Amino acid sequence: MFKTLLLGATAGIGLAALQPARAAAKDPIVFVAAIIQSGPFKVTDAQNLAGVQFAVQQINKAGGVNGHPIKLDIIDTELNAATTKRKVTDAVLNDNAKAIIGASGSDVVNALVAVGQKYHVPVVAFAGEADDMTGARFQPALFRVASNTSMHASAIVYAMQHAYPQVKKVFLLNEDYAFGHESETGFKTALKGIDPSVEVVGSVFHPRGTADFSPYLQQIQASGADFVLTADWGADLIKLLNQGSSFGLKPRIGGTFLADPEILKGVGNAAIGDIGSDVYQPTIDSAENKAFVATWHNAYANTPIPWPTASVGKSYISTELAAIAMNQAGSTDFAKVEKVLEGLHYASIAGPLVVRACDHQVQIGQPTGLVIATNNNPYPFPFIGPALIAPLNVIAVAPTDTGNPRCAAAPNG
Amino acid sequence: MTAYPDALAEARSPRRAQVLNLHATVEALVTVALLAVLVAAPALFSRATINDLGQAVCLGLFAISFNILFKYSGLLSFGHAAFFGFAAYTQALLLQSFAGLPVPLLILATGLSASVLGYLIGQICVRRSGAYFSMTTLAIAALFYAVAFKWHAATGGTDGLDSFMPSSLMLLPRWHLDSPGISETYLLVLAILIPVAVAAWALLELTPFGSAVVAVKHNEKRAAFLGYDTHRVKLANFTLAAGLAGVAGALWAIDNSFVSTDSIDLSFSTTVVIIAFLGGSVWFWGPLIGAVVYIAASDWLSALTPHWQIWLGLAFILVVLFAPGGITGLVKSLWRLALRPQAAANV
Amino acid sequence: MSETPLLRLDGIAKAFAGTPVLVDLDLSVRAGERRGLIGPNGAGKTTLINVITGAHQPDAGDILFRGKSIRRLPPHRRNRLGISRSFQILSLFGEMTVGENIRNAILRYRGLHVSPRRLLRRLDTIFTEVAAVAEMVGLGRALQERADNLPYGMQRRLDIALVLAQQPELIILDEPAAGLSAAETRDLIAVLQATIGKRTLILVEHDMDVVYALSDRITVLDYGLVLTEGTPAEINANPDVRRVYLGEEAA
Amino acid sequence: MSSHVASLLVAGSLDALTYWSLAFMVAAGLTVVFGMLGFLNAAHTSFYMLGGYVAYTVAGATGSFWAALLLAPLLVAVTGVILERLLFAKLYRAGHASQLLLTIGLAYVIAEASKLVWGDSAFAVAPPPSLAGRITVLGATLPVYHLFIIGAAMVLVCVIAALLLGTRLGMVIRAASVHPEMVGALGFKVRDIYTLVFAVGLYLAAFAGVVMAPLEGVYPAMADDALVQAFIVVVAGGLGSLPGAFIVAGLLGLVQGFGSVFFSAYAMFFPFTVLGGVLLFRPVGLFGAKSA
Repeated sequence: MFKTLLLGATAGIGLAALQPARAAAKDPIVFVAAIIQSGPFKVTDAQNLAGVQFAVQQINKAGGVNGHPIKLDIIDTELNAATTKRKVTDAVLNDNAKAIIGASGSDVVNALVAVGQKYHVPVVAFAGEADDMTGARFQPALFRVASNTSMHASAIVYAMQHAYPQVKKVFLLNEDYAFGHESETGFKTALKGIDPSVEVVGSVFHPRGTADFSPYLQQIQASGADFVLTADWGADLIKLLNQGSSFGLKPRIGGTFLADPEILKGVGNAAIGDIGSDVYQPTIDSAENKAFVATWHNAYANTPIPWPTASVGKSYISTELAAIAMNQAGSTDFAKVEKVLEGLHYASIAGPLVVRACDHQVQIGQPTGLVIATNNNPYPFPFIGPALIAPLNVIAVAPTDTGNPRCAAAPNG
Repeated sequence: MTAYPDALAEARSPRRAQVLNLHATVEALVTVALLAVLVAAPALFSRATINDLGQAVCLGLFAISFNILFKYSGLLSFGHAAFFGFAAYTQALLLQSFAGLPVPLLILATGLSASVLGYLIGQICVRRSGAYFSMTTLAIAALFYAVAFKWHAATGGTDGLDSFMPSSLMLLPRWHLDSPGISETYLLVLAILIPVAVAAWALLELTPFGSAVVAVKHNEKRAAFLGYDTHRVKLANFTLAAGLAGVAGALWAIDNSFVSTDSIDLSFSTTVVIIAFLGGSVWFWGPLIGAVVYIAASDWLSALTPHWQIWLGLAFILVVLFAPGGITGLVKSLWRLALRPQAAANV
Repeated sequence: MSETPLLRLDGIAKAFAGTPVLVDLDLSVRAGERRGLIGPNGAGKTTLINVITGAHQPDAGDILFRGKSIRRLPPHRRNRLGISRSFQILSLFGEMTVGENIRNAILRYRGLHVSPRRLLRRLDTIFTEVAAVAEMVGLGRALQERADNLPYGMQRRLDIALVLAQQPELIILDEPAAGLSAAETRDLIAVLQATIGKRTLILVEHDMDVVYALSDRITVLDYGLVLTEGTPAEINANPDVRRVYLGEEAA
Repeated sequence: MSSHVASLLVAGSLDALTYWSLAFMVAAGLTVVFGMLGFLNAAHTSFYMLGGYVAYTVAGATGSFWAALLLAPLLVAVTGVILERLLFAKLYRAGHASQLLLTIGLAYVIAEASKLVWGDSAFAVAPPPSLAGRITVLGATLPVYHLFIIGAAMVLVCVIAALLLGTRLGMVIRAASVHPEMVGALGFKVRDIYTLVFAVGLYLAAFAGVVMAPLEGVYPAMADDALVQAFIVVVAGGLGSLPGAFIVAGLLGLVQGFGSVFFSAYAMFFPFTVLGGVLLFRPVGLFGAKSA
């Protein structure tokens, strides 16, 4: 029985392996998409993969890159930096990949950048928000579409101030690792810059993977805060929101990673009134976005992602950005593409976008929104409502504040 | 264990000795061939393959070091990545601070530091055996992961450490390379890996130390009453395994020019168990084969289906149930099966 | 001044879960003496051996070897001082060959047991010695057999071979004839008589033929106490011993 | 001021009790199976996760959390019986290495198979309306569900203790774990007793998963998240000792419940502190056998 099973499996797998080879077009340009496709965090990247695939499809429909179609190499990062590095290097060496789109996990992004630096391939990042990635640790191969921690924190604070102007006391709750600490600083700085009258009445770090948030909820309640800011993500954020609701937590919550259907689906009505924000929202009120949402829904209506999401938007823009730059440069050569990318601007689905030349951080006014009830939004569960754009002049980090030596030399970006 | 070489017995049982010798010779030849293919690989395969092979051999050495504990001391570590990861970080930090020193020297220093760590941790772990040992190593590795995860200043936390690069690859300090190519790095890895692994093999298979380790594994009580300090024997082997895992971690850091918490987390400790048993724990070099197969198979499977880990899990269950010797054990028993009638015919 | 005994036990007491097994026990064995230890089941013979060799810590009392206390030493340290024991329930390196079993004993005794610098194959003297020990106990033809695969009687001999291979000053044998046939027992007695030589022996055994053949003094234990001590002839004639022990044996 | 201290104390105590209950429930099945059968199941928390997922489905289908609490652990236990007959039973005598290896493989399979069935998302499981509220004691807010968790753990302790110590079946089970041949000779089917114990162990795992679901939600990483803590509880308690696991879970609860408030920066190290502290004084765990 074992033998039959093995033979059957081998035959089936063999057939499946043949298929992509047949479908491949003539001399395509290869883009690598570094996506978590297995393991417990797979869900994080399903939307990103769809966004990249959709972008490639659209670009190819419009004539591809310099007349060549894009072929997508999807590699499973397994959320493991070393594995990612090996697989991406293989893609560059074997398939002569010309752009790398990725990736969730800041160490994975760093691995991508290491490969991009070594083989002169641009890396366009749809995730990985640490400030210093485009700051003190700047490496020219990296172009970041995802916002950085400071911008993201500012956008949340901006939205809080608009939706809940009466808020005067906030509590900061973050995960106890580098990103959580950086986010806490980001929130504090943003509060000072946007509304110095708001007081931080408490700040706590909790370990990743906290099962029971009651001790923290007690502290929030005891502090008298009327709003909570958090950069928690994934299961921790879901637990925080759910347990906060059953605890009867009065203050609403502003969350860096709250604007994700995977989170909101897991929380339901408990999230109504909370605030989320990311580089893209499907509710942005612009002609470009409306057209995009319509095309997307046309193609994906019957999938788990019937409407575009923040992740879809970011990964779509990341892919699009690489293609636009290559088309404008008329080449896939790194030096030429980099030159075009630095300062590149166009009207993206998320609004007018500029790639800042000095640090390669994409600058874009960031949509924010309140979570509203089911019947007024595209998804069958409470989701981010109409987008309020946090303007660039409020959230942007001044070039001189980035810690990036190239920006210090070019204070206007 | 080596066949007991006894002239008298050989004279009395020439057929049996012949077969035993044949096995030993074939094993030696296969080992030499395996190592020769690894060394010649840059001339035989594409750069992408060498890139994969580089990681595979580092993992392979790591799996060998795990197996040294399991095969020779019967200790199943569930936290072996603690030493590997510790060494990978140490190597990265050493390269950042002492980039001018010859790399082999730094690797040696890292390996030594890992064995010192192994000696200290072994004091706690080796006092237990069986499931206790496994769970204690697991808990200690979890603690190490927690430290690497939180201590951002030293380890880079979730960002990991990068931008360290050996400025001189070999002992000759003048050989400066800004960015060594894949093959150069690969050959450096092998230049360290092969002598270290062969030395460990020789130590365990050919010297009295190895026979003491095995004696303690087979019957700890009797060994103690024959005068063996069983705790120290096990501790010595634990230290050896930790040091070897350390060398593997150091090479891994150099091969990847990158270190992250992945190299110290619990799933990595599990992965190395899987690799070692897939390749086969009965043959010293089995885990090396296991690493190559694991990387090739997981790449192949993960390109086919996002649910490849179900196949990995099933394959592993099948190995445990039906081929406890792993791939090399399977080949070995097939080879013995094929040889048996022949040997009988020779009488 | 009297000669220091090789082994002296002073007021040894040992209890398991509150049940006393050895009670304030004194015992003294001279160098070169062959001492038989007898007593009914549960008299504490094996426990006594375990206390002497370090498998158990006594609750009270002291153990002196060549006049020095070894009470706090772990088993391997006591072995290195020259005490080597066999086991009532066989304890061999079952998955190793006979040769490897004996080699384990000799390497340790020769102090080469953890040497990383010598190659096993080069240690010629060791191999000669292994072969000689095996020959001595009649296992010369079985060097390459796995210990597990040996017949029981041969395993008994291997167990004793491990002890003899270390040329210990004090040999402790725990029921070496247990489970052997009459013929095997006779062979065993012959082997032991030929090999023990001038060494000191402590022998625990139920088979009185073995005890009489190998001992020059016998200690009788009963309920953790020394009942009496004497030459084989004295013990044979002692009515108390006949009652508690030999009588039972005859029944 | 004093009322503030009182409310912190009340809240901290409740948190400690909740942690205690959670840690014990997850570890109980693991230690029962190890203690009785000598089988170390590295996939234990995979069954815990499975309990959560099945509860999500049952609660969704029936609209009742209580139905899920009743059915999900039973379903998982039945799955466990099948697996025990097909896989585990082959390895009772094979040593811990083989058991660990097999169950690692199984953990991979369960993780991926449950993703095939339930997808990759996290799901919320609503507590029953009767447990959704909260009460205020001395100024501290106490969610009723936490009280339910504590109650559930207490019931569990009593049921296990009564089953093992008070019934004839329990006596046979305990005897079978020490002298299987003897019990077999007395005419009991040792084989079936083993299966039963395994089923009970997995029932406990799944039960913990269901109770946890309204608090944590169910999500693909929950098996991994719970594994290390479960192992720590079991090791520090003394492998296979239920009272040991109970006490260590309590220590962990105390450290977590009060420590999270005052030393939250070190919260990640709490379980190791407890483990290290226990092993320092008793190297074989609180109730561990010396021979292990």
